[in-house]
Amino acid sequence: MTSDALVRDYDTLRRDLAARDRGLREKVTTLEQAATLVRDGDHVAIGGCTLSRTPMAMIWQLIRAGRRNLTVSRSITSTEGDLLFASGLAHTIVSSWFSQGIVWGISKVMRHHVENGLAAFEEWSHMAIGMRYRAGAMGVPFVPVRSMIGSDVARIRGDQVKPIRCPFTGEEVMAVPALNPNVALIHVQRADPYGNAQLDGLQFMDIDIAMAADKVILTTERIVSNDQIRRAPDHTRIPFFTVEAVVEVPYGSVPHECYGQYEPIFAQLDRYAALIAKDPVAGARQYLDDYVHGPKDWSDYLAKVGIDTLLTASRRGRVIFND
Amino acid sequence: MTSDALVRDYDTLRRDLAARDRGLREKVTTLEQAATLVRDGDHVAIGGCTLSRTPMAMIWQLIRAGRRNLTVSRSITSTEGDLLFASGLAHTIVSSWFSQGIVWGISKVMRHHVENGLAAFEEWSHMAIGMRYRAGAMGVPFVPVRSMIGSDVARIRGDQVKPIRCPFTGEEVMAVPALNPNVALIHVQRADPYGNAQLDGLQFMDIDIAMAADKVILTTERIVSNDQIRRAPDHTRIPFFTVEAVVEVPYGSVPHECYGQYEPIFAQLDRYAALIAKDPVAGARQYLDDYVHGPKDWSDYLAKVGIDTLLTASRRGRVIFND
Amino acid sequence: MTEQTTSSAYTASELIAIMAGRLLVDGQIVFAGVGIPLLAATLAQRNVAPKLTILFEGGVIGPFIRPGELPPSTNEQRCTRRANMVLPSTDVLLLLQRGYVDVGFMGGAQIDRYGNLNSSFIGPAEKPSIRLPGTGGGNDISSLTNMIVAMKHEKRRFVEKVDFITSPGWIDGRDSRARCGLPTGGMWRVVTDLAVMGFDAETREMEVLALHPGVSFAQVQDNTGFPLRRAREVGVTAPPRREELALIRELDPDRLYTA
Amino acid sequence: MTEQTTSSAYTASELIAIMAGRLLVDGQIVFAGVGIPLLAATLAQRNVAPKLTILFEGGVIGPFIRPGELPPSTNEQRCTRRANMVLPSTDVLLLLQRGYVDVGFMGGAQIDRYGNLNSSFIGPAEKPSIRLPGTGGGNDISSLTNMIVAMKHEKRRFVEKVDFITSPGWIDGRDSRARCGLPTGGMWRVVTDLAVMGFDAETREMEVLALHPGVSFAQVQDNTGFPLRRAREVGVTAPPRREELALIRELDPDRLYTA
Repeated sequence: MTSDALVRDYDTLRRDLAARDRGLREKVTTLEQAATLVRDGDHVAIGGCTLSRTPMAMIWQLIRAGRRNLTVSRSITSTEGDLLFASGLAHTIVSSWFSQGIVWGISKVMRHHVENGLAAFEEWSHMAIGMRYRAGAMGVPFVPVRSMIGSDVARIRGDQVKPIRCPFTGEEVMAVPALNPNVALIHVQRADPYGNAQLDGLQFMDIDIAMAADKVILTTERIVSNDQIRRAPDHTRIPFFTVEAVVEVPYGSVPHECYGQYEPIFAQLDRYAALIAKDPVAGARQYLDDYVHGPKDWSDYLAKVGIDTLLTASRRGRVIFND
Repeated sequence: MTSDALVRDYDTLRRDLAARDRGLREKVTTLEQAATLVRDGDHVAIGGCTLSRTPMAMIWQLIRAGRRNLTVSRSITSTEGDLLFASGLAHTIVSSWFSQGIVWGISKVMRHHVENGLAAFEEWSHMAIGMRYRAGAMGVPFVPVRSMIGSDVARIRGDQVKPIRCPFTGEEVMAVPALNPNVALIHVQRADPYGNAQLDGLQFMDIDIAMAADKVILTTERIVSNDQIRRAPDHTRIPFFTVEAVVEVPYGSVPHECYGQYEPIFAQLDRYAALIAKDPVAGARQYLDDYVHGPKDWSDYLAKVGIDTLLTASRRGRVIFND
Repeated sequence: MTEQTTSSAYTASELIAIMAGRLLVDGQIVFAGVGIPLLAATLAQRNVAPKLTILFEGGVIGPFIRPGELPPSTNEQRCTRRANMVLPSTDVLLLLQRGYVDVGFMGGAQIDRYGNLNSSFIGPAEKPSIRLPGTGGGNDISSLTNMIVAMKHEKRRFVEKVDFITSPGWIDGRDSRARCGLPTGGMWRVVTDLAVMGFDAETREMEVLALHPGVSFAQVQDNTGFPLRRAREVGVTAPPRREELALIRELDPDRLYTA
Repeated sequence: MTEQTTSSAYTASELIAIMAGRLLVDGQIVFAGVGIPLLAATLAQRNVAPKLTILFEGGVIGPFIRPGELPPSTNEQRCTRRANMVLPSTDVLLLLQRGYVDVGFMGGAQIDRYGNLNSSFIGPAEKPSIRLPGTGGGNDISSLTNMIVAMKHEKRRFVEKVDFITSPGWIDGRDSRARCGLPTGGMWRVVTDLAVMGFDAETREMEVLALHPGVSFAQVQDNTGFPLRRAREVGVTAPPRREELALIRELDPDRLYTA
C-alpha cells in the first residue's frame, strides 16, 4: 500500500491478496512473534469498540516492541488510543470518537497531543468508518452513504469524501472511500489454530475489518480444536484465510472487557484516569512504565492488575449468561 | 411502490417505512390470514435458495388464495418457481438460476412459459441480486459491483445496470439498483411471537431481504418464547420490527429442506420431475391439483407426502448435528 | 393522581431525564446514547411505553438495562442485557438510513439556534482550544432521524452558531437542511433543566414550548446565547412524580449520570 | 508407481473429474460448483492437496463432503458438512471480488474460442429456442477469478461464438476482457473427456495443451466448432490411476454425476 493513496487501486489490492498464503495451516505463535508482522508506518485497524474486546495484549506488545509511526483506525477509541499516542506508536488515529469514556470526561492525553499538533485525530462518523471497512471488505473502491452530508465532519475531510450521483434516481449521495488496513488486530473469545474465529455478543466492525485487511493478527482467550469449529460452522465469524497469526492470551483485553468473559476493570481504569488527570504527559508515561514496559510478560501485567480484581471482573462478565 | 420504478425514491421509501407499526407486539397468525398481506401485483422476495428453506407453505397458501400477477425474486429458483408460473401466481421471476436442480435437468415448466412468452425469467448474476437486496436493506439507491461487466447478462438488463465512475480512483465499476420488495417470505427454524427469528446453518440472502422489504411474512418450524430469544440475542438474525406475521408451520419447506430439521424429500421431487417430463402443462396442473388445491390443509398435504418419507427426511436432516 | 414533587427534591439531571422520557411514545424505536438518554428511554419503557424499543450504537436491539448496572458506553456487554438482537455496529447504524428508527436521542455539548450540535472542536478545527471527543454516531443519527437532545441549559452551550457542525440540525434554518442533501429527520426537541424547546416549522429557529415548574421565560433566555422564540402557547411541564424519581434512582443508584 | 488403467475402465465424466482435479494446487481456495467440479476438488483435497479449501455459492467455506451424500446443489445442508464457516451467500461471492479466491471451477453448457460460456439462451435472447437455467454465480465467478471449466467435448458445445455470454472468458480475445472493465481473472483451463486446453497468452484463443491417453489432436478438432490452436508442445495426460477412480466411485456411488 502506498501510504499516501486514499484508496488502494484494484490491481494492487488483488496482487497483494494473491501473494498471501491462504492454505489451511497452523498459525499459533507468541505475542513477540506476532508483533514482527507489524511494520513501522503501517495502517493498523483495531477491532472491538470503546471498552470492549480491545486487543490490548497485542497493542501492549507493539508498544514494548517499539513500533513507530502507525496510522491506527478504530470505530471508537478509548484508553488504548491514549497509550498509542503517548508511546509514540501512532501519529494518527482515525476514529469517530476518542476519549476514555463518558464517565471519565474528555481524554487529557488526546487533547494534549492533538491541541499541540503532536499527533492527529482524524474524525469520521461512526457509520462512515464502518462503511469504509465494508467497502474494503467487499473489494469496491467506495460505497454510497447518506450521512456526513451538510456537516463540518465532511467539510474537514476535504477530498476524502465526495458527493456522487445515483445513476438510477439522479439523487446525490455521499461516497466514502474503501479502507484496506495493512494489519487488523482482533481479540476474540475462541479461535482454532488455523485462525477460524468465533465471537460471542457484540461484533462491532470486526468481520469487515478482517476481510478488508492485508492480514489479521488474532488474539484469543482460548484456542480450540478445528474439530470444534467444524461442529458449528455457522458460529464462525472470521475465516482462517484472513488470519496470519493466532495468539492465545487469556484476559487479552484487560483492562477492557471481553463479552461473556470479564467486564472492564473499573478500578484500573479509575487509576489510569487519576494518573493523567494531574498531568497527561507524566501520568501517561508513568502508566506506560508501570504497566507496559515494567512487567516481564503479560501474566506479570495481569498480576499487577490483581488476581482479585480479575476474578471479580470475570464473575461480572459471566453473569450475561445467567438469565 | 410504483411498480414501474426500478428504484423507489428515498422520500417514498422512508414514508412507507415510517407508516409501519414497529412496536413490540405479537404477530402470530395463520397461513390464511398471512396470505391476505400479499396483494396482487406485489413484488415478493422469497428467502432460502434452491432446495433450502423455501417458504413452501406460504407459497402454497398464496396459490390456494388465488393471488395473481406477482413479480417474484429469489437468489436461485427451483420447483417453487415452476408452481408460481404454472398457477399464474407470478408473471415474472427475477433470479440468477431457474430449474428444479442440476440432477433433474432444465425445468420444462420454466421453458414452456418463457419460450412461449407466457411469463418472464429476468436474469441477474447471483451476487448482483444479493447486492440489490443489500442496497435495499441499507437504504441506498445503488451499490457498486465488479461483475455483470462485459457480459450479455448486463446487456439484456438495459438501463437496469449502469457503469459508474469511482470519484476517488477514477475507475469504472457497475452500479446495481436497490431492490425493496413489497413482501418477503422467509422460513426459519425458530422465531418468537414478535418475529425475532433465529436461523441455523445457511442464511443465503434472508437477512438482507428482511431488512429491504416493506414487510416480512415469517413461517417457522417452531415458535419459541421471547425469553429464549433474549437469552442469546447474538443468535437472532432477523429483528421483530421487520416482521408483520409469524406462522408456525412444521415441515413448512417440504418438499425442500430445512437445515438441521429435514433434508429434501427426494421421492416427492422425483415424482414431480416425472410428472412434468411427460407434459409440462398437464403435469404441473396435475401436481397443483393433487398437492396444492386438493389437500384440505397443510397437514393434509404432509399426509399425502407420507409420514415415513417425512421421518426419513428428518432423520437425515438431523445428522448434520451428529458429528 | 400521583404525588408531585418540588424542585428541591431532584437534581437538574434527574429533571432532564424525566422530562425527556415523557416525549417518547409507545411503540417507537429509539436510538439512544448512554447517560440521560438511556435513563429517559428506560423510564418511558417502564412507565408508559412497554412496546418501545431501544437501539444502541454498539449493535443492540431492544435491551432491558439492569438497575445499578448501567453501561459505561453503548458498547459493552451491559448494553446487551435481555436484548432481542445483537448485530454489527455498522448494521445497527444502517437501520437509521433504511428508516427503521423513529427518534434519535442523545446528549449535547454545544447547540445553536438551528439545533446544530458540536461535539468536536471548541475554537477553530485547525487549531482548537479544546479537542472534544467527536461525533461517534451523532452525525449519522442526526442526519437520518428525528432528534431529541437532552442537555444542561447554559449560555456557553446554547450559542448563536456552533464552532463546528458535528451533528446537523436545521443547518442555517428554513429548507437549508434538505437543500444540503438531508431530506429526512431533523432536530425535534431540546430538553434542558429549564425548558422543553422545539423549532419553528418555517424558520427552524429554536422556540420554547414549555417551561419547567418555577422557571420563567426570561430565565431561559438569560441562559441562552441567542434570542429564543416563544411558541404561540408556552406551557408548563408537570413536575416530576415520585415514582419517576424513584425509578431513575433505582436505575442509577450511584448517580453516575444523574449527580 | 501406482497402477494405471485403460480407457474402457472409466466413464467420460470420471475422466474429466480426475483430469480436472489434477490441475488444483495445494493451499488454493477453489470456488466450486456441484457435480464434476466438486468431485474433482474433493479428489485433489484427499490425494495431494490437504490444505485446499472449497467454497460453495450457498455460503460455505471449507467443507468435507461425505461420500455417498453429494449435495443436489451448492445450497443444501450437505454442502456444509464439517465446514469451517457458513456465511450469507452474497458474502461468499464477495470473497471473489475482494480477491480471496484462486480458482473458480464449474461445468459449462456452451463455450467459444475465447472461453466465453453460455448457460442462458440457445438462440436469440428475445426469442430463444431453449431457455437455459441461467448464470447462477457463474457470471460473478468468471468475472472475478481464474477459471477451470469441466465439460463434455462436443461440437455443439464448442462453438465459434456463443449465442450469449453468460460468464465472460476472454470476450473477443487479446486485451478485450480488460478493456471491458474486467482487470482480473479469466478463463484458464478447459478440461474435457478428450483433452486439456488453455488459451494463448496473446490472442487468447483456445489451444490444446495435452491430449488424454489414446486421443489424437484431429479427434479433438473434429469435435470442436472452431479451429483449435496447438500449444508449442502438446503433452499427453497420464491415465487415471486406480486409486483416483476408487475415490471418485466412493464419493459418487450412485453415479449421480459420473454416469
